[in-house]
Amino acid sequence: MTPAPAAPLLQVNDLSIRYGKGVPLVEQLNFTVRRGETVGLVGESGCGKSLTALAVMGLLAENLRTSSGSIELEGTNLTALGQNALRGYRGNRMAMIFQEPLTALNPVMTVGAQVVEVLRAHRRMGRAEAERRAIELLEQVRIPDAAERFHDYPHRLSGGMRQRVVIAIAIACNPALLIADEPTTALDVTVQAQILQLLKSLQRDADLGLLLITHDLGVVRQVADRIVVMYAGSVVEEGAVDAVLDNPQHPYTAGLLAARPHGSFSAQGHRLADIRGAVPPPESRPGGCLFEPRCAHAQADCKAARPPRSAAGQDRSVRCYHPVGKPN
Amino acid sequence: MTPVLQTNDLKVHHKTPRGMLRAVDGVSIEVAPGETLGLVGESGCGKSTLARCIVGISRPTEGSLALGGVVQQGRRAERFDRARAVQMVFQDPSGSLNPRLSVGRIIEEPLMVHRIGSRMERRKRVEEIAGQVGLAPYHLARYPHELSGGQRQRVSIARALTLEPGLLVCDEAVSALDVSVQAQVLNLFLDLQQRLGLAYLFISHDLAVVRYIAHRIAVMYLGRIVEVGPAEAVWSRRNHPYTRALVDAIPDEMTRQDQANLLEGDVPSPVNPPSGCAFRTRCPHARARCAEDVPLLRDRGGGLLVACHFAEEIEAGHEAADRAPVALRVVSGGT
Amino acid sequence: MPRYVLRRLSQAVLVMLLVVIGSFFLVKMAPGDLVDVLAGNSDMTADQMASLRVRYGLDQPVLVQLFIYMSRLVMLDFGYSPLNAAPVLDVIMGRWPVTAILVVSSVVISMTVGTVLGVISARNAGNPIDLSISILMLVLYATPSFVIAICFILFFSVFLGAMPIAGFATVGTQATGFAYAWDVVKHLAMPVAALCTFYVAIYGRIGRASMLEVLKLDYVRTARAKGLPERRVIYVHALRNALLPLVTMAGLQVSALVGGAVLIETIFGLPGMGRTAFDAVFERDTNLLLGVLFISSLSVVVVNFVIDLLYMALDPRVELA
Amino acid sequence: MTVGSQSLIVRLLRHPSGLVGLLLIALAVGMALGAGFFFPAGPWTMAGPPRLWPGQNAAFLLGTDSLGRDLAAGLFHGSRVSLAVGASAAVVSILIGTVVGSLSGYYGGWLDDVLMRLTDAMQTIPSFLSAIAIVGIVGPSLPTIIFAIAIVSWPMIARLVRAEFLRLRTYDFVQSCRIIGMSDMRIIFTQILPNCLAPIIVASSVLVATAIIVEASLSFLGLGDPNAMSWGTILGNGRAALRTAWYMTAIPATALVLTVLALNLVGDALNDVLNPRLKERS
Repeated sequence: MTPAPAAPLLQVNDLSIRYGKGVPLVEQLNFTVRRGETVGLVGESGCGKSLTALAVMGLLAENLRTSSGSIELEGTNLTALGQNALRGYRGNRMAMIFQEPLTALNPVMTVGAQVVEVLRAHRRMGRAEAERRAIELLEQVRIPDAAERFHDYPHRLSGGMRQRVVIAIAIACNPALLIADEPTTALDVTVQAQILQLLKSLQRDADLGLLLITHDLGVVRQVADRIVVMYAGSVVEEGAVDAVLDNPQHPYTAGLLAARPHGSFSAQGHRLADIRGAVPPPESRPGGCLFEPRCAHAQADCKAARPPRSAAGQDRSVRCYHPVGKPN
Repeated sequence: MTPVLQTNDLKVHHKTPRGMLRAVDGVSIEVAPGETLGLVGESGCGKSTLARCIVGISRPTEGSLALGGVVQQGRRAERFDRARAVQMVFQDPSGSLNPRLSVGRIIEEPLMVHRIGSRMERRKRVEEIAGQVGLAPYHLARYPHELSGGQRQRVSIARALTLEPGLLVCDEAVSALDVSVQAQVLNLFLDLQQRLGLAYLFISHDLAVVRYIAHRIAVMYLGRIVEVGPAEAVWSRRNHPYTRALVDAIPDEMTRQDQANLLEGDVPSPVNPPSGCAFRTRCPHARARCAEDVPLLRDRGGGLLVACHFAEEIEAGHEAADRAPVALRVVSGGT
Repeated sequence: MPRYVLRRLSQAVLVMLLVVIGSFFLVKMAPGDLVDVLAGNSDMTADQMASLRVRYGLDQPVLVQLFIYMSRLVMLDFGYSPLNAAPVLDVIMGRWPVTAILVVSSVVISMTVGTVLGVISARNAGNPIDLSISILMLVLYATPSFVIAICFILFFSVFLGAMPIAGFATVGTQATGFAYAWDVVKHLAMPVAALCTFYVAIYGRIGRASMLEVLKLDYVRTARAKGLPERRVIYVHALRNALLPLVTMAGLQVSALVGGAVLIETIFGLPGMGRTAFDAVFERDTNLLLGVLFISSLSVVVVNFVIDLLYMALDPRVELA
Repeated sequence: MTVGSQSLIVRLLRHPSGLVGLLLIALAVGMALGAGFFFPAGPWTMAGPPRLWPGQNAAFLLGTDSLGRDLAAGLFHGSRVSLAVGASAAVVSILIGTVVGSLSGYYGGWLDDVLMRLTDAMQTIPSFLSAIAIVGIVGPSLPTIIFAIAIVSWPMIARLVRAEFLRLRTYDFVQSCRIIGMSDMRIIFTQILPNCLAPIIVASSVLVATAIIVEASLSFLGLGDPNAMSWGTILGNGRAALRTAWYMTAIPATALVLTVLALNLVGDALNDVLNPRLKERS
């Protein structure tokens, strides 16, 4: 593991996101992404991980807003910037890959034009030069016959190929931060492996900061350096991937790991350790620890107040009054 | 014992503007009472078409299909008997329940269609089944949109159980659920199997899920079964290169692994499949013979059937690779 | 692509066949036939009428008559119009251009104006500009074209005396070239405007809804994530996709406009197809009515076919259908 | 959607355009119901001096026409005919359209092909032209007019219903009904149709509005039922005196426009209230 540089690439401080004036969907979120580092942001549906990504990009829907906290990219507070200034960052210093490659591309524009467009928006490039560069980019994301695919419309390409195009658009202007929101969830497992490998190598080559959002702990283990586990709009545990997954401290992280199907029931006769109940919707989140109603280790004090973020070893924190697992 | 499901060289072909789509192209499978057969494959491999054919939504183009020993003729009059032999649980917990009906009514509907019991008797039965799948009586008055994804899937299961079928076809039944809820539903499936002696045809793209729940696993690629056998044998012996690629592609959350055996490209179109072995275009072991002869399922011992000309070689090579020190494995990519 | 074109073409032929058969039987429902109409205008003996019936094949069974009618159609023979004392084809050819000018200019104007208003409305969704455009749309949408036409006549012709009240051009005009064209424009301005208003409202409403719908889609978010200027996001990424339902609408509109032209041509005394149809109905001139129905349907089918080709050019996905 | 009809009305009343629309419609319906009470002599009686301008004579608030018939009586009685024609034509075309659309969308295949070509053909013949042809040939009477309007309007409903069926047919709950052995007719009527009521209801308000306009247009051209006084009849009568007595045209035209506007407002409100996608977001 490389030693941490002084200023992080992305620093999210106490971020809350609200729907209008209603209850917060995401509350008091803290995490950092350093240069050249892959951070896995993990959680189940409705935990606010995608909202967080959109908030960083400044792409939240109009009825949603960041109500407190800051998002700093390379030392600039993005929440203080207007849409015009943000536009200079988007696609340039930070870029994003979405979950659905089928709908992420404009159906009536050729894939080439969609790559060229981002180059010309942020770089002073002539048409011919941008086209040359776009074909290079398509080659870089390993699209076969890139020069021919350049003229194809998205519907001609398979899901995996379309996701490669989306990645080519994202890396076109050499961003410092790349956010990938469930980039492989819609893909088959063999294609997922190809895309993950591509992301990994791109990240390594360009020293990118990669924020990988996923529900799949396996993906995080394979790709990420650090992990941030979210539950019901809040970070419950974070730290180095191997440390967290080998020895989870928060009962939710431990529960997620145990719930994942492993082995064979007919051979070993073991039942999966499920987590009872379901994630509460934002308006009915408990007042105490968010996980308390579903937690097997809950005690009386868990109901009283949200547990604070407490350090649990080097570069590691957990929000729990009664952490499980071995102390570090 | 008579198998609850037996298909013999079943084919389902559809006409498309670009030619004949061979969604299912000669599948022979068997499910014994109380057994779980897991069916895995990537999107477009024909697993859902096969499921729809088994439950009677679409008709086979060729081949035969027997439920509980009764060969299905595809007549409309069969539909009541078929409904009592096989039911289905779907993937999407929001689309599989009629939004305008209460949960109680949704579960009761099969009994109403089959004119079973009086109103009171049906209501009692609904409550009983709801209890079995872990729904409380107050849930019965709710509407689908008032329930969570996991609860909706329980409603689907309850509805499928009212006619007491011997076989449940589960098409990606846990794929749309979050991991913590997925585990609840998987446990429920196991409980119900033990209590009711149900057989499952458990279809999923997720090999880890199938391995956990199934007694036997069948691997499907472009409309055909390429490997079938006892779950652990399929998982650990991986005689077919496709099975091997599937297993290798699963990101393991327990350990970091090197992904040495990545498949190239995408699944070819089932409208125009490659000659010979359909997998050869992506297979690292493909040779000239693969383009000519269609490999048939061969017995590899221990109940494992594999459709690959070079299964012996691959199994041997696979063992050698597992024995080799990790440092020697080539890490591909990373240019 | 040729495959798709071929399929659309065969569908179009089938539709025309249904139109021919349908309109033939509709006309057959009328009490009395062509000979009765002719006889009504002159003194004819029963013998003369019977021989005329034989001559026009009206003594044959209905299905045979249909077959004769259809085989004549193939030769572009629509028969004779007693009302105009001329072959139906000649009558229609003389009047077709008036309706065509009326309909084409209405489509172009209403589509342009409607789309622009719809896009402006969508971009300002929720604010006073959107609200006032929406209210205007509602009023235009609710006002029948003939009411608008009457209002125009009252205001521009009767009250202001600025516009000619009726006709295609000034009666007995000797003007040629540009002067004649300007005369025609002045005469057609009110009819076209009256015919447009309803469709301006339709395009405006659909355009607004379609634009708002498209702006929510993933690829628009991708475009924003690229850091493109908002103008480019709206006009390059969203607009072209939002236009697709409007193009489909244009196909339906052409048919409705030809129908609407009946009222407008009657009110403004224009010698067009709609007026002709109306007269044919009143005078029970069945050959002429069948001819008008056929030619106007044929025009609609042709225009729709062209619109489909246009749609194909706009949406590369269609080739898959 | 578990909402009963009562709370639907309540929700419509909370919607600004719904409120205005419902009030205007209530007014029109009130006129139709009260016509016999307020004007027992009927609309045809030549009650006063001809060509009275509105306000000229307190007994004839809205004036009289060229034959001295009370315009107010015509307006009240005319609302009966206009609304009745609008509503019944809408009902008939919804029935035809729903049956064609359901069968076409549910079964697909050759049946869909046949029904859709038929629908295409119906939409190809300019609809107002065929309405004129039907009424002109069969003869102007209210049943013929209703039939003519219905016959040219059902294709729109058929397409709408077909599209909904195509969408809903793929839903797993429909497949599930087939798997439990439910008959096709039962699936169509108890499972799919109730789920596409919302767009049909929205379309029906527009349909009533269009039907009212078509009837008025026919009457305006002189193709109305000579024995029934509708708003279109008054409009047609006033046309000859347009230059000198434009109030004869303006009064029924205003009633017509307001009614159509009201129906469209209610349609918009229904769309907002019934649209599940909008509901999810709030």
